[in-house]
Amino acid sequence: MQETRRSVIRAGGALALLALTGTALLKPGRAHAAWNKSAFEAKSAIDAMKALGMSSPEESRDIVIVAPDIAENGAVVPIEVTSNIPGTTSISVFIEKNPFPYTGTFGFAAGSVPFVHLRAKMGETSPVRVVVAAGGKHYTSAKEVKVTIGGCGG
Amino acid sequence: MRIGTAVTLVAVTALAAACAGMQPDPRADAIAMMERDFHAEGIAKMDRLKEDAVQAACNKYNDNPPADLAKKLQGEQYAGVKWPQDGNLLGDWKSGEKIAQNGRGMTWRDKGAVGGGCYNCHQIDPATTAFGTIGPSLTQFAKLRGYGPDIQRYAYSKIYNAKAYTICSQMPRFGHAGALTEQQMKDITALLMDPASPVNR
Amino acid sequence: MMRHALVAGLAAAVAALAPWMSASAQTEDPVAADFDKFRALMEEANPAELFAAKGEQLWKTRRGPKNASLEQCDLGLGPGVVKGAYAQMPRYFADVDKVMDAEARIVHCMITLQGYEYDKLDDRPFSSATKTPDPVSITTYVAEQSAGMKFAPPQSHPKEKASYAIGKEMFFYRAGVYDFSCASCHGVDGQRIRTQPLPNFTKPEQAIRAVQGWPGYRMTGGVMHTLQWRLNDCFRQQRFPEPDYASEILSALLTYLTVNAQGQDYKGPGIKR
Amino acid sequence: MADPMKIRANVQGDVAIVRVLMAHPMETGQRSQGGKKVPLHFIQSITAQLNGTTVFSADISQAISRDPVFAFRVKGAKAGDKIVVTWTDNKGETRTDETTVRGGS
Repeated sequence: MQETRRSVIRAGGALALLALTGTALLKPGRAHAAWNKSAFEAKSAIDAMKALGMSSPEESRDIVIVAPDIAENGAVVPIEVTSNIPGTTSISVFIEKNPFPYTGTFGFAAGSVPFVHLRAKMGETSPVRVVVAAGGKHYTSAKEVKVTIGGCGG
Repeated sequence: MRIGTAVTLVAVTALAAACAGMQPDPRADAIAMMERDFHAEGIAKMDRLKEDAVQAACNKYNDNPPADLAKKLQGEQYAGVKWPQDGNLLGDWKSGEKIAQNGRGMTWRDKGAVGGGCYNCHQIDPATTAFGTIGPSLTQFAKLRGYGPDIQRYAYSKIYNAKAYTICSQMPRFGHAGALTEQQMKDITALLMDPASPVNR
Repeated sequence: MMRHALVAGLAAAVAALAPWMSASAQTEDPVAADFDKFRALMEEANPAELFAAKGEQLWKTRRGPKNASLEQCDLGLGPGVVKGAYAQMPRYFADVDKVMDAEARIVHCMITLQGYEYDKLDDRPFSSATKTPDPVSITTYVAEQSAGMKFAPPQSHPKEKASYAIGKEMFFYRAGVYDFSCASCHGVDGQRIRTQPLPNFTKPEQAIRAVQGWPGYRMTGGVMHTLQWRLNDCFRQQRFPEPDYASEILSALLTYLTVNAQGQDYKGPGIKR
Repeated sequence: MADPMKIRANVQGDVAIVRVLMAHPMETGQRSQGGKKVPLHFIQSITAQLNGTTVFSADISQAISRDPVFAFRVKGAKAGDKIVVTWTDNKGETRTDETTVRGGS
């Protein structure tokens, strides 16, 4: 059952990918693929990466992730990612322990620097995984962010 | 309702102002203004703004009333401690830990008291790392002081009414205020006094 | 004076008796430093700006039963002068013969100039996930126009001095079911409630923390809150009855806190936990 | 209609730092209000153009915080250049705002 559903999703992904070539032509404004529903609805980072065609990315030290060791508040966790990998076209962020880990893809074109600052919700302590697309290959790095329940009640 | 209050208070303020004309009295002005500018909300009624004898002494003397007054008031507060009928002061320390962790209760959003909020101010079980420092650490409470009936009575009555020992203590009078039940206070006493409690291990 | 000596003595005694206390306060510092670092990063682009922009629009738009803008509202520096006004409040206003803080004054202007009713503004004055009340946005705008300026609430009028004195009494007034005053939590150095550090608002260098960062964008719930909300929530946790929105007693307490922080830079609307 | 964005773009050296603030509830579909679940409502896509050419784009989930904030950097932007940002949410609502790149640090 699950297998079937997955293949359907995968097929959907493939269709979306096909469709994207068309939309990309129609909408010159986009620097990367269309909003990938199956990736965003995946319950694990691995499934989301598969849906995005990012299988087995290579570990890289050229990805710099700036995020707090301990988040002051899980509702707003600042995350900054810089890729020092030449030819970077996109940065994708996955918060592994969130119910839907895939948080977003940020595409760079026409002279924009491969850097992004974003703020995300984190339900619990989790690795923040980043996947960078560059020169047709994928690279990855991760940083753990602790989320504690603070405050004193009352 | 509000208008009525406002009118009365204009009178009060006018009176206060008249007196203040002779001698500035910010304390009287502040109390009059509070009476006018606060309103009852939920269980938090306006009577909460009225000082009792202990609060009045602490407010008047900047938390440092004359020794004889302090002694007299402390005696009265101690005399008001209601001891458990069954004579047993120790409840269940595990339940006590939960009550100590819970800081909710008695605000205008609450229906009554829920917890003691002990960790807001005290370190207790060393395994609980989120603790405040307004009060002293209670880790090893009975191990340091002894497990005997006198210390049990001290612990119970201190929770019941901290002002029985230190008249202007920052600690609430949980029993006196009706904020914790007898069973809850027994459970917290057990958390401090039970040899099996992590506090004493 | 006596209170300070007593409190200092107590703190010293506690520190001497419990060396672990200062040690544990120190181990907490890297976390606090990390929080500060990321707070600064977030302040570079603070959603509070969205509320300030909305507030500016509200300030300049003809609204209310009288179809007037707030551009004739006198925040103490003359009708319509917004720049620097927030940092110089609370202050005395002759037209009402009393001291008002920024939000109280804005509410007053909405009533007198635009014809709104206090009872409606007072109904639900604090932001929720679904609604940000107009005075909150307007206060955020007015506050933003004092960013980078020094707190300088005037203390020349007798009523301003009286307001400070009343605010101070309020600060130390112990009452209610738990015998708390503002000073129970904010009258001693170096303490914390659970994991939250508690600044001592009786000291100038710490009093700034009472007023800095407000109005603040609260990460919890993602809503904008002003000092009116903060004081309201303090009194709730103090187990007091509820203070009236934008009332004189709150202006007095804000006078006490702001005067204690005077001369220090206001950074503008902030981000709060 | 959605509230306007706040966009700031400042040149530092040969790079313009662009900061964008968006007013949006970013509802996760998990939050309850008055006993009812607040439906999923979040920005899905963002594009940014410099003088008409797309330089930055994003596809995001509901895990982005309420009132989203993004920053990115564009090489070769000069004072006076135009930055246009557009977002679209899952209900099809969209908003476009622009700013002029400012010089100095």
